[in-house]
Amino acid sequence: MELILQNLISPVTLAFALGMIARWVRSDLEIPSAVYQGLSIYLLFAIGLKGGVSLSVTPVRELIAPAALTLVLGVLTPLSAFFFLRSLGKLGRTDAAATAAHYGSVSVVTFIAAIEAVKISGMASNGYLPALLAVLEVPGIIVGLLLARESKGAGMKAAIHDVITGKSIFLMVGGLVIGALCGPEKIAGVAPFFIAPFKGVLCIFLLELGMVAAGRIQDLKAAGFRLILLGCFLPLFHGSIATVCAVAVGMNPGGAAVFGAMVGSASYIAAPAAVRLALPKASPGIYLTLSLGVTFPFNLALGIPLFLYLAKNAPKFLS
Amino acid sequence: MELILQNLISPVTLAFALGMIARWVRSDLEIPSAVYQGLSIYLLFAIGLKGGVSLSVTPVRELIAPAALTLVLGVLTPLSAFFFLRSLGKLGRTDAAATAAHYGSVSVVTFIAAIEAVKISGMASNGYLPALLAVLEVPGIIVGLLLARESKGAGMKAAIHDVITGKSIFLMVGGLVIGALCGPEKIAGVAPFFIAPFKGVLCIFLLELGMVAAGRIQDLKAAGFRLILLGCFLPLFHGSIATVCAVAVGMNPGGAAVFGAMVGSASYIAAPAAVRLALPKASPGIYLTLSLGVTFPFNLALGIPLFLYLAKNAPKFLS
Amino acid sequence: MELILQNLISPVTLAFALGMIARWVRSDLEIPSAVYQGLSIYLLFAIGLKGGVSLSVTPVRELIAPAALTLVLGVLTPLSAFFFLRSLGKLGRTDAAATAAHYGSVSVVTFIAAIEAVKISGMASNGYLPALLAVLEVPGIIVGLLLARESKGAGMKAAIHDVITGKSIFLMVGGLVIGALCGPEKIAGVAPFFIAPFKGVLCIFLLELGMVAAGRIQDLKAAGFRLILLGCFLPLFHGSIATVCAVAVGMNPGGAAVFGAMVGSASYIAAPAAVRLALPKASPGIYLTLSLGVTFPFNLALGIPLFLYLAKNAPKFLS
Amino acid sequence: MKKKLSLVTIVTEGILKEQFSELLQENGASGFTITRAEGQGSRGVRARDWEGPNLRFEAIVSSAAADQILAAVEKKYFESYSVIAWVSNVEVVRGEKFVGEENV
Amino acid sequence: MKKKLSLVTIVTEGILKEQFSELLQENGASGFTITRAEGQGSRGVRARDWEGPNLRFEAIVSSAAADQILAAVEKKYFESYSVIAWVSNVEVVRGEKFVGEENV
Amino acid sequence: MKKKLSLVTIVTEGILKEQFSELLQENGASGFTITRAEGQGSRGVRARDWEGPNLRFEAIVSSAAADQILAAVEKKYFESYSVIAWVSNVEVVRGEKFVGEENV
Ligand SMILES: Nc1ncnc2c1ncn2[C@@H]1O[C@H](COP(=O)(O)O)[C@@H](O)[C@H]1O
Ligand SMILES: Nc1ncnc2c1ncn2[C@@H]1O[C@H](COP(=O)(O)O)[C@@H](O)[C@H]1O
Ligand SMILES: Nc1ncnc2c1ncn2[C@@H]1O[C@H](COP(=O)(O)O)[C@@H](O)[C@H]1O
Ligand code: NA
Ligand code: NA
Ligand code: NA
Repeated sequence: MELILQNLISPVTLAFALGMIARWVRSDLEIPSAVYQGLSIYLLFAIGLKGGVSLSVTPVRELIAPAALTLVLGVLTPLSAFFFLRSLGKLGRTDAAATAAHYGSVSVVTFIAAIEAVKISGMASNGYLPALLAVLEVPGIIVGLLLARESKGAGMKAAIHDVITGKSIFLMVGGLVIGALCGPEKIAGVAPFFIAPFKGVLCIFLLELGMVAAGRIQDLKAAGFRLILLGCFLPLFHGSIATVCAVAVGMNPGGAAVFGAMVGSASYIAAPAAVRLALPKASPGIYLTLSLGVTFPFNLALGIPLFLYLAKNAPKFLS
Repeated sequence: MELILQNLISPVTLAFALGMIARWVRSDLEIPSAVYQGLSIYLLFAIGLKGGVSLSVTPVRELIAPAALTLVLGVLTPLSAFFFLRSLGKLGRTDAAATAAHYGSVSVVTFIAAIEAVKISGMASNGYLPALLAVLEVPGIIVGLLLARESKGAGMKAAIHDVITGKSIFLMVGGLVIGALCGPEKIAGVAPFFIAPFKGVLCIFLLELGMVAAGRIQDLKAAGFRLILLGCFLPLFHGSIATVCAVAVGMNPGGAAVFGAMVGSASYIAAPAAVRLALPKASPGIYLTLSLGVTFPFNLALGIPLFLYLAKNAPKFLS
Repeated sequence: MELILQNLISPVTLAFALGMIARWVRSDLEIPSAVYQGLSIYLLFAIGLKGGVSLSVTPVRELIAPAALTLVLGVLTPLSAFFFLRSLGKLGRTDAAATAAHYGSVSVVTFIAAIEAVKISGMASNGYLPALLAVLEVPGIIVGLLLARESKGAGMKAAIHDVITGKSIFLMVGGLVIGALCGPEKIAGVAPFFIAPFKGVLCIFLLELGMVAAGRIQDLKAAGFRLILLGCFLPLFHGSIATVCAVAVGMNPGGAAVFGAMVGSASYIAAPAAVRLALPKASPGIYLTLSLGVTFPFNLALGIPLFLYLAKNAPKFLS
Repeated sequence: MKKKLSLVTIVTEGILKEQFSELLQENGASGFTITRAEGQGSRGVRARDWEGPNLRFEAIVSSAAADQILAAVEKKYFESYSVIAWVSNVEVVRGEKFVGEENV
Repeated sequence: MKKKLSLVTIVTEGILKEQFSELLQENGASGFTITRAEGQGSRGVRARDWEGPNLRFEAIVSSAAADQILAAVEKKYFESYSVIAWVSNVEVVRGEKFVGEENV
Repeated sequence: MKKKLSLVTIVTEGILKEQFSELLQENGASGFTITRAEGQGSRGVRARDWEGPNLRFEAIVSSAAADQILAAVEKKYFESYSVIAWVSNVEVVRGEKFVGEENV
């Protein structure tokens, strides 16, 4: 409970809430679209850089198990999401596949919120997590698109090209490579821009995200009760499994919790763009509402503290 | 004199002058409107945050007198401005009321310039001033609109809703609440974005404001000599009274000077938007020219040093 | 060799490369034009400020020789460029003059990259260099326009007015004056915005520049082999002469290398705008391709390390 | 099948975004497109305040709705605000999208 | 000499920028102009994702090309994407610039 | 009362903002609206320099003024700059605002 409150009362989370309120009181607040795009570019590139730097100081051997686990879960979570969305959620093939692509990929902001929560809780984390984030971003989307079995051959190839060269992935991977090549000393020169103000920039970004999410929440009714439940169950299910596995492959408890939040999260930056292009018949009213309107706030409020709790106590169960 | 020069030769004031020069030499310099809006969002939210943090560490008892004084002056200054604009300024009811709304509200940038001047002068200030700023922003506008007696009933209610949910007030109050909830430790994480670069961002903002003000100054002739005089008299009059009252209720001399500058200033962000919507027949050529073209530069150059001088010496007179 | 690699593996250079790759893999990455303009305003104003501050602490006597040298080279380099572009490059008068204007002026980003390279190499530099940058920016453009002999009288006067009040020069000179008036202490207040994050902002700017340059490189074939060679020869020729002269007038080796890079560089911010207005018949396919597609990357990769090497060893030859 | 309809274009102050969005929808527009614009007119260049630049609304509507929109704009806004509006004839495919089922 | 041509305007989702640029060029447009737009339509206000706002394409083309473009848009995009398109008559100078030499 | 007038649209390089603003006013436009645009044309995609993107000017003018504007654009700019321009027929209310008192 204490953990939950600690997590909720932070500038980042409150900025998200402020954005939602802005919509509800019908404020004329608006983040100009150019500014929003500028912020996105900044955040993705910065997170890549950070991950790259930490990669450059992590021995490869230490990385193998976590990276393998990430890949495996990146393939399994969209399958599991697809299964539940079809069976319990009663979605059609295309909508289920589109939504599964979102749950297979990852929400960068949830990841960052988890990192912060771990910092506040004082638990030890793992420096290479941003690299895993980049690894986790892509496969889920591709599996999701394959599940739709709609676009084949050239269409599928084009879709995969679009996902990989899409600006979100491109910037994050680009930042990762630059960070890894430069290492900590050379990145120090750009740290006052890319590292120190990062969390502040995130506040403004979340202000906008809150506004968008508030619009989405109005669509919840249309989505139906079953889907809302799934939007809470899927992150719990995927995230808990991921947390426990992470502890099992030797990650620090803090790192395992972040890993759980990552795997449990649903993308709302990279995946929607890819899905809109490749599966135009899938309804954004379903996949965006679930990922941004249900799963994201759920993780912020409940998911992250839970994964923290689990990570702290998993070692006992495991041994 | 020394004080005046000290005040004028600062990056912030000179950026304003540079903006004016840009217009006069017909440079093609332009701040893209998306950037300008981004900067405004940043500045208002940041100032709110700062105020909120200082609120969170100020005992309530210390706040009561200054807050009450702020409210009283927030109601009286538009009335006094209305009186002078009608009698000496010979303005019609609507124009006088519209302009009074501006003088009743407050200019955030004047406030910040005053804070800086106090810092340079080495006098002690009060941490809770940004909170007073938020308190002072709204009532003056509402009194001004009421003075116009134009829009009644539903119209007035809509106007007040627009003022309060208008993005300026919304962001500042939102920041205030977040700052107060989070307190200094949690805000420290976003300080490298919201606190440290603040003054630099303000420079770019003032560059733009200088360009707009230069355009306004060309309208001075149309405004007439009487109004220009009033644009200098009103800040002096309101500001001096406010400074003395602030000293009387026990604010530090530096804080009292800032308070004087606040009360003496005229809004050109929140008020114009509200007035344009609620009193469309009032002429922006009058209210914007006075607040941005006369009172703002007057306060920067003369008002602030004067209030500083007054605040330093008021204790003697009072005792 | 070591120097070259050291120079190439930096966040700034790699961001430029990432931008080029973005175009080649046909990523949908785009920097919104408002953001790009905002970044340009920031960078030019910041570099001016920095130069102004260093001016304010440099004795005038120390400045005379370097400033005179800068002026002389600012007039000579466009003449020399014009000569080579006409004779070896076989360009028509207008195209040669337009291109000469670019080589006479200076690339701000090359300048900054050189400053960084010197910092990494540990050599001593000179604080007043940003002031020389401002001096070097203008004359080359004017000489270039005069060489075209196209626009005379009023046309020429208007063109010179446009160059001087053009936003690039205006912002840089404006920043310079403000920096010089305020001096180091007052600028300290805005340093967390204008100084510390500078290199990081530059990364994003170079990302965009890389994308533009990649487009330009596709035009290389059209430009022809002779011109490409000239795009490598001119910076070498101008830069080496400038480096040696700088050592001769007593600049530090690091400063001399930066000076060489400056003089050797070709403008792609101020000059293209002026040339487009004053010499509309000159082909951007030639001048932009040479300055941004050939000379800029050439200087980043080979020019700067070479001037560093030369500056280190020139004293021996000279004595 | 192509269908002849009217394109109403309105340029007005940024601050009126909400109001014009409602005005269009109340007077029969099934949707509209907004672009940011800057302008110069008989009132001189306006100070750009935080409300941002002008907005340029476009709506494809039936010719009756176009008249109705123009009349509403004229009545409520012409006197006190910076507004200009014009109508032109256009052809669309899928005309039923724009005029409601009843009057296609 | 003024020449009568068609102006095709298309408003669509930002994500389709590349695809519509190609579609226009493949169907006879010698060029096009894009402005960023925001909009409201029958599908309700869309969440703004990173793909940015709507785009508004304009292309001056021959009347045959206009028909061809509309047909292509209708066939490929109307069903699954947010797209609207209209055509109007305009007059240009230098008409040969827009329609290719063969059919001026 | 509705009045028939001409709508002149010009798309040109951002650097010419000042010049086209003057050109329009000198040739009888009582005002104009500018939107930022991006474009592709016969000269290929232009490098975006700091001058920003293309600008799209719109002016409601009398049909005589429209001809005059097109002629001026053709004479001064077509050869050396990226410019395209077209005219269409529109109807406005309050026509006197756009054409000066003398010729309403
Ligand atoms: N003749 C015109 N043609 C096109 N747009 C115009 C014209 N006159 C005015 N405008 C636009 O309408 C806005 C308001 O005009 P005004 O009320 O005359 O100041 C201006 O800022 C322009 O964007
Ligand atoms: N009647 C209309 N007039 C002008 N633009 C429209 C209209 N209807 C829709 N639009 C534009 O087309 C986009 C997609 O519309 P829709 O597919 O109906 O959601 C909207 O976001 C608007 O920009
Ligand atoms: N056929 C066309 N339709 C609409 N806009 C065009 C067309 N051709 C060119 N343009 C616009 O005019 C600008 C200059 O064209 P150009 O001079 O052909 O490169 C382009 O960047 C486009 O914005
Ligand atoms: Na996931
Ligand atoms: Na006041
Ligand atoms: Na040079």
